[in-house]
Amino acid sequence: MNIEEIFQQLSERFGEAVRPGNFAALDPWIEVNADAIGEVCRFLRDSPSMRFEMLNCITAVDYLEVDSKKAAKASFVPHMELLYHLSSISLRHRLVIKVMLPRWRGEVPGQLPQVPTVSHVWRTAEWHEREVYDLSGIEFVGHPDMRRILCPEDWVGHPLRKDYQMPEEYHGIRAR
Amino acid sequence: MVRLLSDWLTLTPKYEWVAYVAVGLFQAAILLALVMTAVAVATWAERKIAGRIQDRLGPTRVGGRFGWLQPVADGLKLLTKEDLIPASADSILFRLAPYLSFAPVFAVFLALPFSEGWVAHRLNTAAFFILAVLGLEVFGIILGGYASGSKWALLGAMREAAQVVSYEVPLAFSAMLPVVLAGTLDLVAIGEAQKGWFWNWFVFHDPFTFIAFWIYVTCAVAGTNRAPFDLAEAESELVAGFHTEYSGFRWSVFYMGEYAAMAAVSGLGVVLFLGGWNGPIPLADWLGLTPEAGAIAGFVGQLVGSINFVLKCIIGVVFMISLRWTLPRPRIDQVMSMCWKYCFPLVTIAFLGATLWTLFLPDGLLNWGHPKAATREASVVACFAEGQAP
Amino acid sequence: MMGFDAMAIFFWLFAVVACAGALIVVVSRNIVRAAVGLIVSLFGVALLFFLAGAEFLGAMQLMIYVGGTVVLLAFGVMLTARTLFLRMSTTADQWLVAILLALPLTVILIQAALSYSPFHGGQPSIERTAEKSSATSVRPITITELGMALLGFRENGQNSEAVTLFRGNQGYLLPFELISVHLLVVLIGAAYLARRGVPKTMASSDAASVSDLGPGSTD
Amino acid sequence: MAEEELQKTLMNSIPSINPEDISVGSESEVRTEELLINMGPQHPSTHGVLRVVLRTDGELVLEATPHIGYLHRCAEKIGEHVTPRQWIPYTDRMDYLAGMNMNLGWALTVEKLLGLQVSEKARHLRVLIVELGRIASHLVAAGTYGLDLGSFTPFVYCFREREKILNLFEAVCGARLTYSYITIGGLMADLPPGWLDQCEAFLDEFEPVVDDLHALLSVNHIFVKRTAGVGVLSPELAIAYGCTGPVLRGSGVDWDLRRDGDPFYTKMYQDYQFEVAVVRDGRYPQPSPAVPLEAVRGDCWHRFFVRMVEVVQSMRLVRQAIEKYRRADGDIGQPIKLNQKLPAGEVYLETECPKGQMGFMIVSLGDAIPWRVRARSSSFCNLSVLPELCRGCLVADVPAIVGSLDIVLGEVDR
Repeated sequence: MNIEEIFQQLSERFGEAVRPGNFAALDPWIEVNADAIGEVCRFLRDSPSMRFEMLNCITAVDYLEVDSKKAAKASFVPHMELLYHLSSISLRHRLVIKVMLPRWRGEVPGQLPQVPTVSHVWRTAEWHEREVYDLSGIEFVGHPDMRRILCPEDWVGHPLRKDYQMPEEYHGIRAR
Repeated sequence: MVRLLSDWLTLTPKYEWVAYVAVGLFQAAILLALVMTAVAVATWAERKIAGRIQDRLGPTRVGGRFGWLQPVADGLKLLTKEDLIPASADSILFRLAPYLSFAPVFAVFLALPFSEGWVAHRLNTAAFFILAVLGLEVFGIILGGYASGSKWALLGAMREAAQVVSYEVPLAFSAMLPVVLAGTLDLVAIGEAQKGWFWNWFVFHDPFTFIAFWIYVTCAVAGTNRAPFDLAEAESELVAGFHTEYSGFRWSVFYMGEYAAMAAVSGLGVVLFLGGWNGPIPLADWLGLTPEAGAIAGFVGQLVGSINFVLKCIIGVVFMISLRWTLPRPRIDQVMSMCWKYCFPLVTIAFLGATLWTLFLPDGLLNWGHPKAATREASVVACFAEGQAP
Repeated sequence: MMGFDAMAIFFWLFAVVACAGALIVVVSRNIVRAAVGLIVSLFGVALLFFLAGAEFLGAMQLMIYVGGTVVLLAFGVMLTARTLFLRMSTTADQWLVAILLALPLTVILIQAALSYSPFHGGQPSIERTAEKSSATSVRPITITELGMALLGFRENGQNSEAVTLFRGNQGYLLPFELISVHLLVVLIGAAYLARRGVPKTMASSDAASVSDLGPGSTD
Repeated sequence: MAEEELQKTLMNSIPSINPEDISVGSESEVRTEELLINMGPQHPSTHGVLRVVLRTDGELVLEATPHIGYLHRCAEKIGEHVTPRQWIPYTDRMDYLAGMNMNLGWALTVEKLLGLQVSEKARHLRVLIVELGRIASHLVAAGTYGLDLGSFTPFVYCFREREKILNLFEAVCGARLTYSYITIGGLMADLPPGWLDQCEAFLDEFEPVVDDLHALLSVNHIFVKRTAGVGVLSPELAIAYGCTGPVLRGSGVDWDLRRDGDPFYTKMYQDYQFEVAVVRDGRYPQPSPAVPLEAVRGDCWHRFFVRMVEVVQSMRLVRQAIEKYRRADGDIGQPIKLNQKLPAGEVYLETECPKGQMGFMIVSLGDAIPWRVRARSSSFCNLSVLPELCRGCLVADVPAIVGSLDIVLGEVDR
């Protein structure tokens, strides 16, 4: 099943929620709307022709050019991308899904963007989503226990964001 | 011994107790020295054997050739190490526990015969006394686990209690088989009954005692908490089990207790099953070293016997040490179910078999050597004969 | 006669140990210390048995009473697993009742002890055969005698001249069997009471390997 | 204020035992209820700084919740400020027991982005080094697993053999733990003369030791009783939790990236013969003892045994690699320049590391420093299945289960 057939089946079923990403890239990917990610993933796992049983990895990429000089000619508008790498063991094929997210919900700095969770589809998503929330600051609606996983419980800020400032000190330990 | 001393001191009967006390103290001193050297040699042997099993050398440079001064070095280190008591500990019991676990094991050597004449106190109920005293060792360990106030030690103490108390039962039961064969609890008499060639040993007496011997070995290893049954100090789960909070000298007393228990249990096993001081070949009889042939010959005969006994104990201890470094540790519920579902039923069957065996085949299958049954009846008749004399 | 007699010294020594242990049991407010006290006092009694030449009885006391109390101590420790130093203090009225009960008993015991003949120069009646039990040691009763007595062969009476063995009375076999059956019933009852349902939360397939968690929880 | 509040949250999860709270106990409420045991982060059998909070009822574990993050070193944040070749040392500090495999993963990812193809000689040398690294990592896993279950001797045997491999690595790249040997575009240096004979000598000596380990552990009755039927992981659950490598193959899923992975990666193992270590109708690839009866598919024993079988397969691969390396001509090629410009694009590549599938991703917008670097750790997912396996087991089983998952905290926390 190559990428075109998969996209063809998906667009039949979900219509506008699924958009062709870039099929010529080294890792061809499909773009999906943020709110439709739950149903698309369930379909991808359960449909007999796809059978994507394993979610390899969820990654968040923050597109924001921080220093002003290069900000002008940056080739992108500031936003965040969420990549889902799926693979199927029974049918031995792979797929990449992207979800485009605003950097802040409703452009209000401090309001984390929200995405429905896929932890009910693949149990591994529980920890991966917690890590993305912890490091990149994306909230997953419906996640069983949305807590930080790597940083301490009371850490402030999300380190992997481009505009992240390292705090001065943490519990009396000088950080800078 | 007491007769000699009191005559030499020309004591009036009323002051005879001075001789008794002196002899008692002298024997206790010898035993303490013996146990301490046994423990020291055992720790050294443990390191060397572990080294050999793991394809390395073990201590070599400590004090000369084969690192034989290693136990002294350990002792000094433990003596000079800081001896701290945790804040949440129950200090009186914390201090008491190690000695409560070492004392019973030391008391076992009181009744353990090294050779026919060489026994500290020839108790008529020696076997039973030793089993009773061995049971006390767990008291010190439970107390140690409880008194150190930490969760880990508590769990270790509980595991220890469950395991040792339940393994005491098959241990005692399997120890009863030789008693049935010899007809008496007196270890010296049991040893006497196994005189002569190695086929006179009780372990080869009948198939049931053979099974009982191997059950005795398993329960002995489990009873003294040696690997592979050392769940109380299972470092992978409970950090260090009941002696997590102990350090310095107190820890070494626990350590000595464990090694002394190992020696005591293998000693008892040797006397009960492997003929005690009667070697595989009756050397002493050949060389005429029996007490009738004069005091010196008698003394040398006893010496040869006790050397024989000590050699067998060493074999037992080496067996236990090599067990530790080869086998992984079973889980607590497997250990418990093994005791109640395998050891105990097996040993009851063996006990039944052995008693029936002595009933139907009193003189043993092939009537080897001197008949067994006669010795049993003789001891009963003799005892009552004494009773009759006014 | 009451000269510097070793037996007396050891007797008083072991008696003090036994009484001190009993006192600890009563006074102490910590379960575990009480249990330790109980063990010490029973140990003292065992020493007294050894002193009196009853080796079998002493070993029996050590194994059954002291060993049993060690298990009791284990349970006491388990009970206090939650809060380590549980205080079971006895209130004032309990003390009163205890003293009221204990006082007459002690009076009777002391009176009986003092009226024992040897203390007034009488001849100790346990002297069976002179040459064996001397001032410092009493000839221990051997196991064989106890075993035969169990089956009915025993010397009848203490200081009779001719010791005849007669099969007449049936010895102690019957009471021995009765007691063992009784203990069996007690054991089964205890096992039944101690039966604790294995928590049903373990839905995982290896529940079987956990269910044989020793004799305690055979649900 | 955050201070006390933090203290309260941490402490109320673990009831502290202080002697002052002397409560006059009445018999009724003094019963043994759950005990909260804190295993780690300093604990002899958690393979690094992992804290597992066990809610137990006596010996029975009701709930095990792992807490990670103690070894988090923000490798991904640093990846956004250094060029790919400068990030190589960070990769071999992730799974520090198999540094070579980590380096290879990252090197292949960037080479896929650059569309670079290494020479035949370099390809065979990479297979040779990576499979030796797998043997070394599995030896650590087997040795520490024996230690977790109480037998000390296998640990010493395994580490004696591992030392020989480390000596070989030291001869090749000068380091024993942090190699940074396999880089983008090839390898740092070629083999020193005489190395191949030493490697063959090692393989011949190592053959009998594997049988000793089988005798000491795999078929040892007590070891089987401790591991068979313990921590059973069904294939569906394993895939749902994203477990990979020996943990997945232990549950009977026939999936190995060296054969079924991304074409760019499987090209490396093109003409190599090896079998995937998975149980097929009750039997493993042959030179291995029989499976004991009590062993259930997906339990600790199978996970351990898969690693032992993989060691044998890796030895076959190393022998083939030596012979192919000798026949390959040409040289091993030059690594790329330190700050070579990267083409714009995104690449995610997973390689079969000893612990499982280690995925690396690079997003670049065209300049020398990548825009985003991501490392997907196999132990991270293997560890996430721990609560599922430990529910209802005994306290003594927890180290057995943690040991069978063979996790390395450097890789979990990155």
